[in-house]
Amino acid sequence: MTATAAPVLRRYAESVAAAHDELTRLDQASGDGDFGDNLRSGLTRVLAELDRPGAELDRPGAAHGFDVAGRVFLDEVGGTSGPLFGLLFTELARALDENPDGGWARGTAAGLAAIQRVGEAEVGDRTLVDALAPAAAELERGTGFAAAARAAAEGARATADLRARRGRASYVGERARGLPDPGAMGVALLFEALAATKDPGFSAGLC
Amino acid sequence: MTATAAPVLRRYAESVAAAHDELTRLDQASGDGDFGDNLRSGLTRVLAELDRPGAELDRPGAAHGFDVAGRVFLDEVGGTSGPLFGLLFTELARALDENPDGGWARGTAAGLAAIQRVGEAEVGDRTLVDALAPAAAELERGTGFAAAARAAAEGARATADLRARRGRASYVGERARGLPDPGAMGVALLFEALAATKDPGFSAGLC
Amino acid sequence: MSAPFLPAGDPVAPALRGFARAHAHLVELREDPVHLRARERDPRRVVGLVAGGGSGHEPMHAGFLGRGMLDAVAPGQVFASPHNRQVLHASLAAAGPEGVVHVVKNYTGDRINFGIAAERLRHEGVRVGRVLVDDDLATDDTDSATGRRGTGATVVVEKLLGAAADEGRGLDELTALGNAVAAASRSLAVASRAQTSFHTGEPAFDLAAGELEYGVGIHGERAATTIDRPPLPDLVVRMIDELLTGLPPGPGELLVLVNGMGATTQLELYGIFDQAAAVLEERGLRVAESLVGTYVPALDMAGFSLTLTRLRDGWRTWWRAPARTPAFPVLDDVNEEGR
Amino acid sequence: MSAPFLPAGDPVAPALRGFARAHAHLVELREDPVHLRARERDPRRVVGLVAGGGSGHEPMHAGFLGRGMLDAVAPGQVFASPHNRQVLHASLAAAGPEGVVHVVKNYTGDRINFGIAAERLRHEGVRVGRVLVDDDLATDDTDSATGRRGTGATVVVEKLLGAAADEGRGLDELTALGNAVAAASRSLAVASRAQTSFHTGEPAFDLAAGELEYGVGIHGERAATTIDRPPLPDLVVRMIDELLTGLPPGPGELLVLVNGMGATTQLELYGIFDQAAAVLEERGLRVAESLVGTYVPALDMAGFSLTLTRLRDGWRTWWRAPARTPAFPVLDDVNEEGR
Ligand SMILES: Nc1ncnc2c1ncn2[C@@H]1O[C@H](COP(=O)(O)OP(=O)(O)O)[C@@H](O)[C@H]1O
Ligand SMILES: Nc1ncnc2c1ncn2[C@@H]1O[C@H](COP(=O)(O)OP(=O)(O)O)[C@@H](O)[C@H]1O
Ligand SMILES: [Mg+2]
Ligand SMILES: [Mg+2]
Ligand SMILES: [Mg+2]
Ligand SMILES: [Mg+2]
Repeated sequence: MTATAAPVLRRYAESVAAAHDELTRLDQASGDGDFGDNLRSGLTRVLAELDRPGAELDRPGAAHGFDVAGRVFLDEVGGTSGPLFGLLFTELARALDENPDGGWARGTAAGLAAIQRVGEAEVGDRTLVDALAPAAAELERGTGFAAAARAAAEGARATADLRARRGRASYVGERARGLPDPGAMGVALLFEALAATKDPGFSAGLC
Repeated sequence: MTATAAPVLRRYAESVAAAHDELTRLDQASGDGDFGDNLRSGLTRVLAELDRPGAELDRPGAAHGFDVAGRVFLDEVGGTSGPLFGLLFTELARALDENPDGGWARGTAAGLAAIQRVGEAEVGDRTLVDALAPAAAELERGTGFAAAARAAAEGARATADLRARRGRASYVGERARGLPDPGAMGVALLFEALAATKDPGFSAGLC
Repeated sequence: MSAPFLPAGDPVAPALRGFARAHAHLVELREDPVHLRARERDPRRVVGLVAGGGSGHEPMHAGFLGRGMLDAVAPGQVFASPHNRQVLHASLAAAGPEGVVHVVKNYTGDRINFGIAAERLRHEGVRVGRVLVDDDLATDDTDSATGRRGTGATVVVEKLLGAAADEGRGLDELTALGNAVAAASRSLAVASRAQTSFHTGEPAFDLAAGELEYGVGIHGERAATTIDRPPLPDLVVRMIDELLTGLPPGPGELLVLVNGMGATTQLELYGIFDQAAAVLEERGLRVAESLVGTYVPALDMAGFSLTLTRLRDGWRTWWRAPARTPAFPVLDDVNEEGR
Repeated sequence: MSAPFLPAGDPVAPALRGFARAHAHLVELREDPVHLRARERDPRRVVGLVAGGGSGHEPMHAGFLGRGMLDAVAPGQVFASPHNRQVLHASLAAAGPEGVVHVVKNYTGDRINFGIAAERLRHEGVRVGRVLVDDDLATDDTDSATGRRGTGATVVVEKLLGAAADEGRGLDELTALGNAVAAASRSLAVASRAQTSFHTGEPAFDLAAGELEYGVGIHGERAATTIDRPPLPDLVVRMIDELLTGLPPGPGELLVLVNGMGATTQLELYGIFDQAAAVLEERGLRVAESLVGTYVPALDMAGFSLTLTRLRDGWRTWWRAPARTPAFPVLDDVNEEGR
């Protein structure tokens, strides 16, 4: 399975822009309402760098785009989620650099590990880990991008029934129940974009 | 002219007790209302020391009583006025010790000087100096205790027309006008007590 | 209406400029990303000490920059974690040959941002130890994965670590020491008035006269309980007894920190200390060391916190070791030092 | 309802006990009459430095006891002058072979009680010099015999006098120096909220949101004027320009003190300092030295004061000379000192 980063990021940016208001609403219910802004503005900056004249030539290959995204999200994006996405992008870039084909599974697993090392969230804590972990598991098993995207979407939707034990949402207790976790939705959108880059007709039916 | 301290202080304590409420009222109008308490409690402590068995024997003579009063008022009486009265009593004690007859004039003058050195008030600033200075002047001229007492009373009464330039009363501006300065009334009562000790029928018509 | 004397917009940047200017002999402010560095450093130190967190708790942390305490600090916006890039650069500025120790107060944002910075530092070959300060007894709830908040004990951790680092101790030893100090410390805070919200200029929450937030945090969140304000002696007894129950067993020699939450006067704080010391001695404990003042406030909240640390062998010496910082007071003994 | 965290009855005695306990290595509390003494003293000092005044302004004065600053302090009740007997005994505890210098803030009660103590000391053969601090521009009214109040400049006077006394200077020289420092200083204070009355637990006076007392004192008296709170930059410009108009002419090198009135955060104070320094430099003056913090508060009033002192030759060295006190910060330069 192969896919290069830049088209995935472009598609991801489009669907995040479309989902911005919904993501904002979700973070208002469980947090401070900035998640949609954080993610959209990060991706906008990434695309701006990718679209810089000559940028495509700087470092061609499967990983290109994710290294930019990793740096931008680690260095410039705020909120709890910004740098966590940065860790994921960095690990994807590293893995795709080593192995443009098998890199997706390896990179997602390494990103998940880094995010869990740093954020200390387990599956079930109502965080983006609840979308990322099932996607990583599908990729590991080699069931393909569409399966991974469906697993991520399923994991994200299921957070609606969880009480948050990590992040700002843990302070509001039961109040957020019924709506899914915004960060998990953001991760699900990434894997949907990945699957749709391979198969333009694909949809995980997220927003 | 001679008079010993103890009977003067006893008589003074009586008239201050009688005037306590009026002195309190005056200090309420121009200050913080504690003048009556300060003066009365100081004199009560002085009499308690004088009445201690054997105390009369400790140091007989014209000055005895004023040395006790000086120490008590300097060491234990609060407010601005307490220690100022202490300075006056100390100087009276010193002068009467040296000269039981002429000591009153000398002591009053020295007390006035110390009070002015420390308190920096001039005649006309609406303080106890306005009663003490005319009394000192009469004693200096040798016109007798009754004249001194009348001069002090006159000076005290006249403070009703003055705007305070010293002490707490200076903060209330015009508001205190119409009523005399409590400290000046307190000084006038002292000289009335002195004159009445010589001539039990004497009254300066103060309260 | 904003807070009375904060500039519109970014209140942190001008304060940092003023701070760096006023203490130019002790600290240096660096931009992009914003962090501060101590100018002086014991030559024996092989590990850099880095702290950081939201602003609004001054003098913590930047006031403890300097010889004998911290090497670099990453200040966030008011009550907001610093960015991981600030922590990264502060750490690079501070790192010794054996790496850096991060002093992290236990808040999700701080943990994550320091954690990410640590990942990046390790990629760059810099060793990182983490000391997690989690002393707030009011959040000692086994149900929650977030754990106890970090508050007043941070000052104690930073002081002891600083003195130990000056003796040339290594990364693992310092990390263990810092975590041991945090583990031996518990704090409890009360407030009679919320801090002024930076955004509205009004109190961040309402409290009736005579009410007290019991177990309040340092970020303007309300406490779990609001009580009728008891007379001061009863309040101090209650707080001390709860702290002694929450504190893990250990030596009976204590360090007591009476910390102002912002608007509390020294008259109050020293009176509370007098009271607290008396209660502790009644309980058979010894108040061996103390610190009284506004060291970890929540902006201008009216209230105070008590921190107790059980002192192990050698900690007193580190506590009293001289520190040359903008805010830590003179504690070394004249007679021992004879400077 | 009393102030939240003050004991009923006498709030000063417990605070003094706590203070003396917390700083036992630096100060000693003596009873009957109450006064405090520094434990350490430069052996070259031939004149004792004594200060005092009402309580509620901590850390002033007791926080400045110690080597390099004050030898003894007489604390009164809240906002009330100490008794002359306290000043007498503090002076006897402090007197050097050449006597004592009294640092007196210009309030009638303080003047009288220090004056009476001075009379008594002279009777006992102790020489006394008086430094009168009267820096408050808001009370610069030629109509009043009471003169300007003494406020923030007291810290500057006490620091410079302390360093000069440590050089073995005599009574007259120190008295002249202290009065010269006071004469070269002017202060101005503003408040956005009154301090909590110790008796009622309520603000001592009411101010609407957005109002500012302009020229407020440190004893809870209202200012002569209440203004609509201008944006911070405009406020600082106005205060600085009035101070520069009120300040007697002299050298263009300034010491700037940004002082918190009690409830004002360091975020605010350092931001104000940044602003003030910029305005002064625009006016062609040099900010050579500074001090930023809560040094002369009025209990928990929300507000700040600015003090400017024109620095004469040698004053900077005295300002930076090390002081070992509970509250004065580290100012000496690393590179010059190399401790
Ligand atoms: N400890 C954690 N581990 C993993 N993800 C987390 C953690 N804490 C929060 N998140 C994710 O971050 C998302 C919120 O991101 P964002 O709004 O940027 O953060 P903030 O709460 O700082 O505003 C949450 O929906 C959740 O998915
Ligand atoms: N500077 C001064 N010199 C002389 N007398 C003064 C001075 N200031 C105040 N007084 C006297 O003190 C009196 C008030 O005394 P008291 O009530 O004890 O003082 P306080 O104002 O401290 O409560 C005034 O009525 C006035 O006569
Ligand atoms: Mg958010
Ligand atoms: Mg946020
Ligand atoms: Mg009175
Ligand atoms: Mg009074």
